[in-house]
Amino acid sequence: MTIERLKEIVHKVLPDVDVVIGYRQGFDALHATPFFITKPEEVDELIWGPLCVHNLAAYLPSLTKNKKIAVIVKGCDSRTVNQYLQENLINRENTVIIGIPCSGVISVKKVLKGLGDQPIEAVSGDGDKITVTTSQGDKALSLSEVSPDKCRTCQYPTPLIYDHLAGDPISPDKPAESVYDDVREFEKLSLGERWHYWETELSRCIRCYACRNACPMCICQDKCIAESRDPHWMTQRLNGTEKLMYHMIHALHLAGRCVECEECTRVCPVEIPVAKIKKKINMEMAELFGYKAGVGVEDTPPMFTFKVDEEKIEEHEL
Amino acid sequence: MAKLGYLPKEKLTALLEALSKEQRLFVPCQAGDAVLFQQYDATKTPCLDRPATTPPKGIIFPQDDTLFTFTYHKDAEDLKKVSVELKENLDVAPTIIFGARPCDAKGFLIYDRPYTETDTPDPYYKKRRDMTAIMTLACPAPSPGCFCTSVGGDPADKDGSDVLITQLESGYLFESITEKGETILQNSLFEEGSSYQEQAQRTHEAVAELVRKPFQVTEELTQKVLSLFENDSFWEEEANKCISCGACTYLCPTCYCFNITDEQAGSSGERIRTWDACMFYHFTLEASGHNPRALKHQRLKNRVGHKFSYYPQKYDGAIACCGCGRCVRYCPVSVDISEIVAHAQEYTNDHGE
Amino acid sequence: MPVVAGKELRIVGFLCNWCSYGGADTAGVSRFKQPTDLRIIRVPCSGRVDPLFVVKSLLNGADGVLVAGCHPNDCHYSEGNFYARRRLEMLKQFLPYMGIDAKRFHYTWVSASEGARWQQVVSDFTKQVHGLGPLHRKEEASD
Amino acid sequence: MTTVNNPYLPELATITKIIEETPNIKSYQVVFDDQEKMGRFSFEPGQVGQLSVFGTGESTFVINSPPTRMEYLQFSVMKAGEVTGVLHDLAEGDQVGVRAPLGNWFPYEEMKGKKILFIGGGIGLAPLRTLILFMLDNRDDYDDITIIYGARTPPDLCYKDDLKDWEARADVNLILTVDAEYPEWDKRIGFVPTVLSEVAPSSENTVAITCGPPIMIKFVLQGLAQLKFKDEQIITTLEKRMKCGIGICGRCNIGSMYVCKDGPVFSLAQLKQIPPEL
Repeated sequence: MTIERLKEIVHKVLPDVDVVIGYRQGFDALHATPFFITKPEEVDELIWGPLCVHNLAAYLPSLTKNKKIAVIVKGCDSRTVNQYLQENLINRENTVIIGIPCSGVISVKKVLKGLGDQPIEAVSGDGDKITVTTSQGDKALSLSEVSPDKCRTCQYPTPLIYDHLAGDPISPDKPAESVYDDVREFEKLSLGERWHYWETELSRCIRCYACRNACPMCICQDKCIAESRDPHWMTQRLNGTEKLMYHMIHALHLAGRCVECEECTRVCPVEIPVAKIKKKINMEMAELFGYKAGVGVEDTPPMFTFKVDEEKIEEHEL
Repeated sequence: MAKLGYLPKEKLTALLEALSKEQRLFVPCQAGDAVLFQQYDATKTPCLDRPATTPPKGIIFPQDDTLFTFTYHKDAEDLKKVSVELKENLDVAPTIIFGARPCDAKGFLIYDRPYTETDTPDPYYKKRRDMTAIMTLACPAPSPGCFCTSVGGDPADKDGSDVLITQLESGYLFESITEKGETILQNSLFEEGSSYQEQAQRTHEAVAELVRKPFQVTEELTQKVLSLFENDSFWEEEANKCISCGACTYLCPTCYCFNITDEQAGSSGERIRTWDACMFYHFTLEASGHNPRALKHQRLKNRVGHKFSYYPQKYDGAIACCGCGRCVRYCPVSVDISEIVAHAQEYTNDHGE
Repeated sequence: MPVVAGKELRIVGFLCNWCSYGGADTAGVSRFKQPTDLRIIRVPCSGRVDPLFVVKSLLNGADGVLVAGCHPNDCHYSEGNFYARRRLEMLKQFLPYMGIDAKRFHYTWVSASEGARWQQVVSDFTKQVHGLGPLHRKEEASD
Repeated sequence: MTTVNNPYLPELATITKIIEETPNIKSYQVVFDDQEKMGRFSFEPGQVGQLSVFGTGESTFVINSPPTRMEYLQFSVMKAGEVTGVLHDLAEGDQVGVRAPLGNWFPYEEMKGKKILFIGGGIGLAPLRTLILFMLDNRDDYDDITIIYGARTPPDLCYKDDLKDWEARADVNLILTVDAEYPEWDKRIGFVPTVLSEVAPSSENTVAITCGPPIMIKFVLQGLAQLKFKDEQIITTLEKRMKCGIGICGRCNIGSMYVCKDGPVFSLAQLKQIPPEL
């Protein structure tokens, strides 16, 4: 059992670190929540399963400066750690990475949508199915039905970097060439349709900055130009222009850095597919520079470097 | 005497049509996978099954609002001489909010104390508030994370509403609570409703049973939260997973803090008021670089403290939380304010503070 | 400055100080005829051009944006334009995804001596943007 | 048409005089454009106002001219952020917006008949100035007046004309100090708290009013305690980031108290009642 193995590792690691970051049950049976473990007796509360959706690696930059942190990462989350190391944003000496091979998590939103947003009394998982109990009774949902988009094209079920691995490695079983199929599909729409799509989606934005603050790579959030008056990039207005501008800032600042954890989409309270914006740029990075963020520790993000002769960039004619 | 009206389900659209002709009508509508209060017209899809993702507070207290405009004029005689002209912006139209939940309506009561019941009432808020009627839908079921009964609310609470609507099997019972509400119920679409009152009452009681009750407001709560003010380790522990975004405050029906900024283009511009969030680092950042709430646990402490200690201290024990549960439900990392309050109570009980 | 109604569009040009601004100057000194839609912003290097400059221009009134810098290998700061090339190419491919025509944005290299080339670039780009017409931006979306 | 009593709408005013107090502090004398409103305007010593530069924003400053001299309102501005930076670029004759008076004031009625000890540092003399001038205009109401004022260097001392006046007056005891030796400086050298201990004024029947940088306040409060001042005898003013100025927007609160409305003037006894979040 992964959870037993995981608890064993945490017990072993805990004496040497200030905190172990894992998951525990949140306010209801459907919600897990990040769990900061400092005492051995707390380890029992640790949980692991398809409800453990958060990218816990995102806590590392602010903590590893002066504390020693152990963090539980899924395969997708592990790209965050690699990217931090590429950009020198964490202190590896102060970081213990507990990897968990993961066969997929759920989208809390999709589950709730399937259940008409009722409070969830119990959740039980069984292979590729979860059964959710509400005051109205039980409902079984297939995992594939309620999995977040990122799991559907997952290439890294096993963490790419770890100090301890809780469980046996899992091989990817999704075709690598279809990762960006949704982007290609979207690009079949006309320019006008795309503009209208984003205008509609982004019109719901309330500028709460959950997508920014949950983003592991948005590392300058306290100094974000979306709020700064000096420089004065944006107004505090809530109109379409400013909403689009904010999301363009977010996307462009992540060019070649987005590790595709899709936390931005997961946390958006008004259900904007925020990660879909970045995915296009990620596809470009793969096609233009053969680069995927957070895959190798020794890689250099493509916007941080150049080639004198770029193989894939051609002069544009007018 | 309250007026009771019954409306069969199939006549709901007709009612919304009728109401939207007389004034601006805001109804929770499906928008993508979210439910947002939108101005009603025939193209909208009303959604009453679940509480709106965002509260209706923006209808009375817009997320961005122009306080006044300013224009710089150059003197034709002396080009160096510039004068400025100000124009107040206070256009407000009569409005109905349809399908708010009781917690949403209560949010405005919490706004009212600092915004209208003071020696410097806020004219923008007050004018919109006066011109808005709130038709509240009693909750047909609780939502994930909500806890209204812990803070003195109820899924069928009438406080703050002009009309209370109860969803019944084949229709809705409308009950007027104020004069504004009575006027609305004069519409000829309504049938006599008194025979449905008992059925509505039973529904209310059944739903109230289902609401979780993570804590109980006591007289000492205010003092208990306050007594933890200097207990950094308590707040650090509560805040360690918080990511300091503004989702909780922007989705909160009672969070009323704001920012004022000037936005200018060319020779004219506007002074605007926008929602702001005490969870943001820059919120209290001073020009000198000093920040009295530089750390996220200090900010979370302020948010919880404001609702459960500072506000009640100022306003006769009233709690500035309506228990709608949005901050819990939509928090990216499931920070649960009700759990924090419960912890604060436990902690002070255990440590005798 | 007001746009000449029906005749002009708003095109913003970010020109590097060392090459393209010089190129535009050469074109001016040589009295080469150019369209008047372009508003030039001089930047120290094309590497200074944050792709967000382009985005902000397009979202706030520009119908087209032109970025010009030194030819590759000729950058005054050795490598600024190499970085610019990567960033601007990324942007060029990204804009249409958001519904903005990639033809509204062009980046190219013009040296200080290439007055004629500058004339060509400005004329062709202006023509291209005119072909698209004003950028349709629906303000105050659905609030 | 404007709503009567819209607390967010500034009064248009014109800068009639700019005084360069120190290398980075300027004082602005402003007069409302509406003369009738200027005639009706009144405030209490210690109250603040919001100065607007339209297009940039607002910032809070104490009205440091006294209510007994109403030809103009004076604000002193240290260049620090966005609004103060733009204010420093303005010239005499330029228009600004003023929202005033806001906040509470010094309890000058309760101070009648008492000895008054002012302790100020740097621009912290601004809120004290309004009260000092007010007291000098009502000189008979108060017993001895002592002013201890310091700055980093002599050029950093504010209100140099006032200082000259006060120095010349027999009914004011002015003690000036700077942090370190400076050419042609023949007065005291040393930090304000040190000078306070040297001067050692009696706490009997005395009210101490202090304002200055936080670190100075900290040691001044310790010094006053050693001189047996009780918390009720010590008054200070707080500064916070403010926006609305009427106790709503949530920026300047310390616990349930809003500095913009419930302050900025507090006795140390009051401050000890509120949570420490400065």
